[in-house]
Amino acid sequence: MTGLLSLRNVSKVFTLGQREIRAVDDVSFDVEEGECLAIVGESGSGKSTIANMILGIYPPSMGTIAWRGDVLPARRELRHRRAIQLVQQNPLSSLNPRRSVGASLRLPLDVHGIGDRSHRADRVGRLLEEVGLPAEFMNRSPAALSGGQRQRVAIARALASESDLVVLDEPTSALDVLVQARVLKLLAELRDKRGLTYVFITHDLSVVRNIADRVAVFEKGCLRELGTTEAIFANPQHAYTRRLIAAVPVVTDAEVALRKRLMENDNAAA
Amino acid sequence: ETVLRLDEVPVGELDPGKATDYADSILMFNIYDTLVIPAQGGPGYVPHLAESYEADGNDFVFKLRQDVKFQSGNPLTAEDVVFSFERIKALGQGLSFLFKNVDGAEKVDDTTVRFKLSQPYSPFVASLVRLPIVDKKLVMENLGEGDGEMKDWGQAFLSANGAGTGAYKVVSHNPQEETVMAKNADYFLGVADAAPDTVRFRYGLEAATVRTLIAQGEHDISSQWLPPEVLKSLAADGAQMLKETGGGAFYIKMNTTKPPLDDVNCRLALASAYDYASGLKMVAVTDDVAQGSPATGGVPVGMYGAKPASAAMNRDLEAAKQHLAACKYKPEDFNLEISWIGEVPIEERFALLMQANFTELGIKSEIRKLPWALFTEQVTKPENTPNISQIFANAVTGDPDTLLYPMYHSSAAGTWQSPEYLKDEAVDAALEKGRAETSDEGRQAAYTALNDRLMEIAPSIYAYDRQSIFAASNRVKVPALSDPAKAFGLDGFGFTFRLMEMTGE
Amino acid sequence: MSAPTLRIADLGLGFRTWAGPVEVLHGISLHINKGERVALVGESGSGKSVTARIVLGLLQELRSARISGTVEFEGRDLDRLSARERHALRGTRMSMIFQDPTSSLNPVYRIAPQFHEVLKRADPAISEAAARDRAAALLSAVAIPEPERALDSYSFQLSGGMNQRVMIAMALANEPALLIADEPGTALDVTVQAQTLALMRDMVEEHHTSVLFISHNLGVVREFADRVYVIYKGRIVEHATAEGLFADPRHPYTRALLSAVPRITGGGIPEIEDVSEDYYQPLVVHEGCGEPEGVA
Amino acid sequence: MPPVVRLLAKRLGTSLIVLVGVSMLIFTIARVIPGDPARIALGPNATAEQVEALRERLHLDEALPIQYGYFLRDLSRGDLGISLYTNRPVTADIAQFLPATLELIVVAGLMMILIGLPLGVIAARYRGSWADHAVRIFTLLGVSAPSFVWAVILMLIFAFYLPLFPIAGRIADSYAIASVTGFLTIDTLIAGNLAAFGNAAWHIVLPAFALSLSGIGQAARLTRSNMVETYDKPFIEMARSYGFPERRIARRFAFRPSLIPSLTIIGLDFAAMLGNAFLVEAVFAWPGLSRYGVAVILRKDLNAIVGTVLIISAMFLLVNIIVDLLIAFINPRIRYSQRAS
Amino acid sequence: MKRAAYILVRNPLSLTGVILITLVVFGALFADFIAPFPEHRGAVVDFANFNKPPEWPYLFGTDLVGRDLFSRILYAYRISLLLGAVVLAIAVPVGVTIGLVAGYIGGWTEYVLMRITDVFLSIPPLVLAMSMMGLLEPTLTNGMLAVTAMWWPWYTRLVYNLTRSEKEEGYVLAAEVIGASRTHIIFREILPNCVPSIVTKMTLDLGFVILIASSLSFLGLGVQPPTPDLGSMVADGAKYLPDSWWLTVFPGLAILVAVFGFNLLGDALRDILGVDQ
Ligand SMILES: Nc1ncnc2c1ncn2[C@@H]1O[C@H](COP(=O)(O)OP(=O)(O)OP(=O)(O)O)[C@@H](O)[C@H]1O
Ligand SMILES: Nc1ncnc2c1ncn2[C@@H]1O[C@H](COP(=O)(O)OP(=O)(O)OP(=O)(O)O)[C@@H](O)[C@H]1O
Ligand SMILES: [Mg+2]
Ligand SMILES: [Mg+2]
Repeated sequence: MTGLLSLRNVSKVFTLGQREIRAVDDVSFDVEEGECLAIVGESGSGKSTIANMILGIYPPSMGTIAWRGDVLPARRELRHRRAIQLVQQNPLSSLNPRRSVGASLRLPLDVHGIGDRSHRADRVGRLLEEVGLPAEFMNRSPAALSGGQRQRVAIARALASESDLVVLDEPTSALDVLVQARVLKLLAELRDKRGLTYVFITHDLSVVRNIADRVAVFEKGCLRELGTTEAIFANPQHAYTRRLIAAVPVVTDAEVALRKRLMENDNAAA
Repeated sequence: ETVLRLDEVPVGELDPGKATDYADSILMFNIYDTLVIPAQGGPGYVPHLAESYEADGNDFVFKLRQDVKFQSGNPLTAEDVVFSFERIKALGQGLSFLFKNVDGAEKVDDTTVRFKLSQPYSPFVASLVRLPIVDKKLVMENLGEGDGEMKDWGQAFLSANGAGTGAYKVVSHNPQEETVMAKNADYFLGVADAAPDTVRFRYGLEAATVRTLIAQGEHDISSQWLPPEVLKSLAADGAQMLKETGGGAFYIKMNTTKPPLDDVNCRLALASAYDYASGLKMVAVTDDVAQGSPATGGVPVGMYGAKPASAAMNRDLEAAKQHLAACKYKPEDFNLEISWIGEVPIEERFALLMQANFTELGIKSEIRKLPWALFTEQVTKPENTPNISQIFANAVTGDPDTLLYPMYHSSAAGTWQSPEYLKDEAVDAALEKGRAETSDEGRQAAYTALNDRLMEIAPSIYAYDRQSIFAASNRVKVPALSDPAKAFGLDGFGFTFRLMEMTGE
Repeated sequence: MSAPTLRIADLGLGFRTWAGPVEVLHGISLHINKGERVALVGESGSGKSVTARIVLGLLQELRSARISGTVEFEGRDLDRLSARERHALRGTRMSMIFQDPTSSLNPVYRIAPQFHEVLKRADPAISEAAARDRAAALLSAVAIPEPERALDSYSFQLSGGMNQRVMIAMALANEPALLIADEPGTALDVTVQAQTLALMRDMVEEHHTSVLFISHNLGVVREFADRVYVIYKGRIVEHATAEGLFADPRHPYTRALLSAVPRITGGGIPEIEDVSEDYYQPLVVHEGCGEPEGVA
Repeated sequence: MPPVVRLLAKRLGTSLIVLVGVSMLIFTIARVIPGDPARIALGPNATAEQVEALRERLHLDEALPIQYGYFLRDLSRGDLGISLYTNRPVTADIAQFLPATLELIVVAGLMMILIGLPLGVIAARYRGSWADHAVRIFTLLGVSAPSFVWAVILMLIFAFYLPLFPIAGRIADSYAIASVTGFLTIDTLIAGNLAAFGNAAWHIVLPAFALSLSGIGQAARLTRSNMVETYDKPFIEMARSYGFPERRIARRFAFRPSLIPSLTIIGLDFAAMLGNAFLVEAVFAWPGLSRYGVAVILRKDLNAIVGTVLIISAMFLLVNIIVDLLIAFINPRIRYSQRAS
Repeated sequence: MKRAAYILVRNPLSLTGVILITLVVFGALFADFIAPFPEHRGAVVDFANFNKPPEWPYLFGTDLVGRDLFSRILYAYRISLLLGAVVLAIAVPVGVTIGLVAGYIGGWTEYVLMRITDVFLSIPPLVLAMSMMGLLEPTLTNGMLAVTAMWWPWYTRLVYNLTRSEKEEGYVLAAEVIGASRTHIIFREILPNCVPSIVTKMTLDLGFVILIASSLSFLGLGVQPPTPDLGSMVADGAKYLPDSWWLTVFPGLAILVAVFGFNLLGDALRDILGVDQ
């Protein structure tokens, strides 16, 4: 059975003058309907690049990406657009500086004809409240928001389209823990309620641990390991995975203990 | 070394077969010579390259001087004269129309030439001031590409080089920028020392530029096209005003084929309503210098058939109203189209003056600016020709025929000079008589009759007789343009450089 | 005792907007001693970044901002310094790591010249080549794999984490007395985060740099900071040593924060109210943590 | 082949196509402009037969495509025909007048860049201060009168009341410089005559300044308004927080990202001056192509119109290509765009 | 609306702009009541008082046929502002749209649109206007058409280059990802970010358009005497500098006041249009 979304031998090569950068190198994996697949990996390992290819922002250099069994065309159709949504990593530039927050949020509603016209403003207000922002923020310009507030707007926007798959590129790293908790909860709820599927890109393994079903670990553009969250945290196969987990900053002693255990394993393996 | 600097509108045409404009005329009169030249201080023509000439039936026979050499060193012979004539006829451009009635030129011997005319044509001698004599040998050595025996008739060569006998030689020539000329030391009449050594003849200077240049002592003689206000301020700064009188007039032409001006009463009404005095005031420079003098009729003062200067035209609103009452059109029923030539800004003011004057009669009008090119196009069809057009016309040879025939003869209708489309037998007859008559009295009578008829049927408003005013620095003396006793009766001839004196100031 | 590197007393900030005035900071006070690492944690939008901007003197120029209170740097009141003197401090005595590194780097210049510019603040005569070498060394220190390539890239050609590391390297380059780090770890993967924190710690210890560490990642705070201020909606609500705070969080808001941290041991996302009247309770100051008396 | 060269080659190729389009269009337009070219050329007194003969010689009685065929045939021999206005080959006229105009507008273009852009930078940097207002008034003055009015005013001020600059022409009459390239500044250098070079350069200043005033104004205003936007960007805040000198921030960090509109307009202005400089050329008695172009249009000198317009178009396309490349250079994101179009 | 009022009131310069423009428009609308010599807009000549320097009752002096310049300038505002407004109202939307579409869509669309623009741009305006004259009646409307025809490509080029740069911004990606239509992205996302440049150019162009009227009327297109227009007044007066300076200076200042006002207003407009509600 093929998944909701499947990547087959996908590579992406950037040319930088004479040099070539292989940002993603022959990656294949499936995303199953309804799951939350976390993508973790070091910085520069190609996570955002994969996200951008899934969204069709640029085409893969090699390989194919299929949606429900059909290969996605380079120019996405509107149904694909609605089906797959993105929260970008850089929250500042993803909001149009010359449009109010409300206008940006309303866009997906208008595009996909969600809700009836007269109630869309209310809907926008509710979306803001869902991500923990006051509804009045819809009149603000993005420049007058803090980093975390912008990120929440971006999340609200991705959720607004009621899509099937949401690619979240570092959605909560700019949020404080309370809001993060709230947003994560919201994401989990929506997943249950609407049967959403997430591709969740993050470094925060604590978050991964608590919301992901499966984890894909990337290093230098390659997929190193893919397994259920339980398996990855209980028994990481790849040394790099172990190193990742071992480096997580923690707040409780129980966590310190877990970290220690993994570190010992790693030293033993080495 | 003395340098004379002056300007004119572009372009400077150096080819004698194509020269027409004022700028071209100045070039021709200095670089080339003609068989006759206008007499100084009075009417008529005197032999120049010719020693003498006489009429022989319709024909004219010219005896050439033998001491004349071209600037190239070649001697002047009858062949050169014949060549010059044939060339202008063959090219068929420029002022070649003046020689329409001339069937051919014939070398009788080395120093004698016979021009054969098809009919009696008294303005012929006058026309010869427009036949520059070209150095045949030099031209033949420099023929460019072209079909036939004469190839290009030396057009390529003559458009950039001089080939005349004149007192000045071409040093360099750029038709849009400047022609530089230098004194010809071997000129057959000699050139006075006081005459400028070098002449820089520039094209297309703006009024403000000329004003500044003269004030800074970097320019000597302006063109005649400066607006009166600019001349006024130059005069106030101490510049001298040179003056060239006669030979032309400012005509306001009425389209006689279209209502309402196809009714002579309407035309007369307008002619009486026009405010002649204000018009003259507009072109006044100082108390005693103006770009125009009162007109007395269809023929400028000083020409055959002209009325005396005392008989100036005047506004008469009462008469205008009477004429209008007699007109078959009601003033409220029409809207006159008054055109003016975009390139000649002062015409706008005349358009406004007319508009204001005609409004007093209850006549509505509308002003249209027309670029020259468009104007020449529109006048080719009577229905496109504006009701009223404004024209500065002059006699290119100094003979009234070259002024009046192209304006009023019915065969000449539909050019820029004849937007009246006048078809009047009496006028035609008088014009033809004027050409054919050889005696002064005969011509005088013919043109007097013409003038009377023109006053009667008023195809035009005779706004004023034109005088050209040139602002000049005090470094130069131009007797021909400042002393009536030394003036020539031909436009542009005052710019004969050899007769000018640089004062060295 | 010498004056603290940074002392903020009763700092207030409001913005005038077309919709009316907005109060952002309601008189906060904090200080950082020499060589000390102080964290400022709090809700997103609580006023952390603006505080940093005020310290650097960036908000003062904004016409719509109204600022009250005192900011002292090394005992000198910033308000009393001339613009030129304030300017001289930036990039040399104090520097900042920005929260959104990708938009904080100029998109039309490669990294190398931007780095050169930074290094020139300390050494105006530094040559391009020397600057490049030094930049490459600093970039390797923050674990950028191919420093040469990074130097020749534009910010949009680097990943988010790489840009952040570039910013960190820039901030540390001139060995400032005060480093303001606005969420320096957010875009970094944990291994690099650990590495850079270690690097920052080394630097700070070696040069006695004071750090104002802005973060909401309590794990990082715990591992890095000596002292912590918790800020909620423009008010400081708790002030404690790092140890004291994690062992004994006293303010309801701090407690909520701590319990909201997802645990690597699992257990799901806890259920916590994110707005509550309790969070407005007055400031709690732990023993031994107080603001020094004003000596301006 | 480096990508820039390839891009350039491609753009030049397509420009050729545009040029063919322009040639057809202008060929038609030239015949639509009112007035009978033969009549105008022959002067007011020509007879109907003369006019007819000339029309025939110019193939004016043939169908338009056939006329265009003649034109192409001649063009392939490098022959643009004879100007009816100056009676010289059009190519000779262009060769003579083009360098003068180019020289003038290159200097004017440089002035737009060297004066307009810095003024914009100053205005943006000192936004709201007296300097900003002074720049605003200066730049708006530039658009409140046409360039030739400024030409007259400048001439009166700097050549008449304060005789600092020469009034007219390209060089003082006393210098005789052999024409090699047609560019006097270059020819004087070739001749090794520094005094003449100085004199020629001195002659360019006022007309070029008059011509560039409107461009300076536009460049300055556009630079200012875009820099004001850029000043709000985070990377400027970053530069400030690092204490980069304000002057450097203005000149480098905020300036370059704001350059696109001003550069576009300067490019367009530069090319447009070829056609629009005529009145300024007239005031300063500058024997340039623009003046020639207008004269031939007014006289409906078919060959010369087509020739001049083609040259102007070619120059224009060239400048546009350069601007496009420059913009891609200034904004690397355009250059390195990964996006499929 | 509230925001607009707030921005206007807070910035004294914007307010100055509003006041200047109000004065100009007021002067134009009520010229009949303000002008000391309302009849001087038309067919009047007064050779007793021609070419007079400013002196009572001729505030700005008289022209070469004796008409009061002050009165004529008031009336000239009517036609000049109309001309400016109409030309910009057509040229700007057309040019901007083409530039946006070409810059955003790229590919063949870009190729074709930009080459057409090139053709229009590379034909000198005078030639274009002359050919218009050959084909059309020389009325004011057609004159405006001619100016519009030579004006739009400038906006196209300007916006095209801006768009090429803007489309690389994250917010454009965001909108694409949402599935927003091209129309939306072009007009609602990218366009607002080009507004500063467009508005700035427009406020400057007002002056240029007013002035271009003079070259049009030189060709016989457009405004015909005795109807006053500022461009022709400035241009025609230049011949008489420096002696009859008032002929050029006052109409020039009149243009300056209008352009200055619009420019100040434009800056405010930019802030007002800043954020799309
Ligand atoms: N220019 C401005 N105009 C109006 N309000 C502003 C402006 N800049 C910031 N604010 C408001 O000030 C508050 C504090 O912003 P700040 O950037 O300091 O938050 P923060 O604590 O850094 O949050 P985060 O962790 O999300 O970055 C926010 O509510 C923000 O909306
Ligand atoms: N437009 C581009 N041009 C050239 N190289 C690029 C471009 N975008 C990304 N890269 C390179 O591709 C690699 C992967 O980048 P990517 O943004 O996918 O990393 P990432 O895994 O998202 O990292 P981070 O967690 O830091 O965001 C990096 O080496 C980066 O420099
Ligand atoms: Mg990334
Ligand atoms: Mg922040």
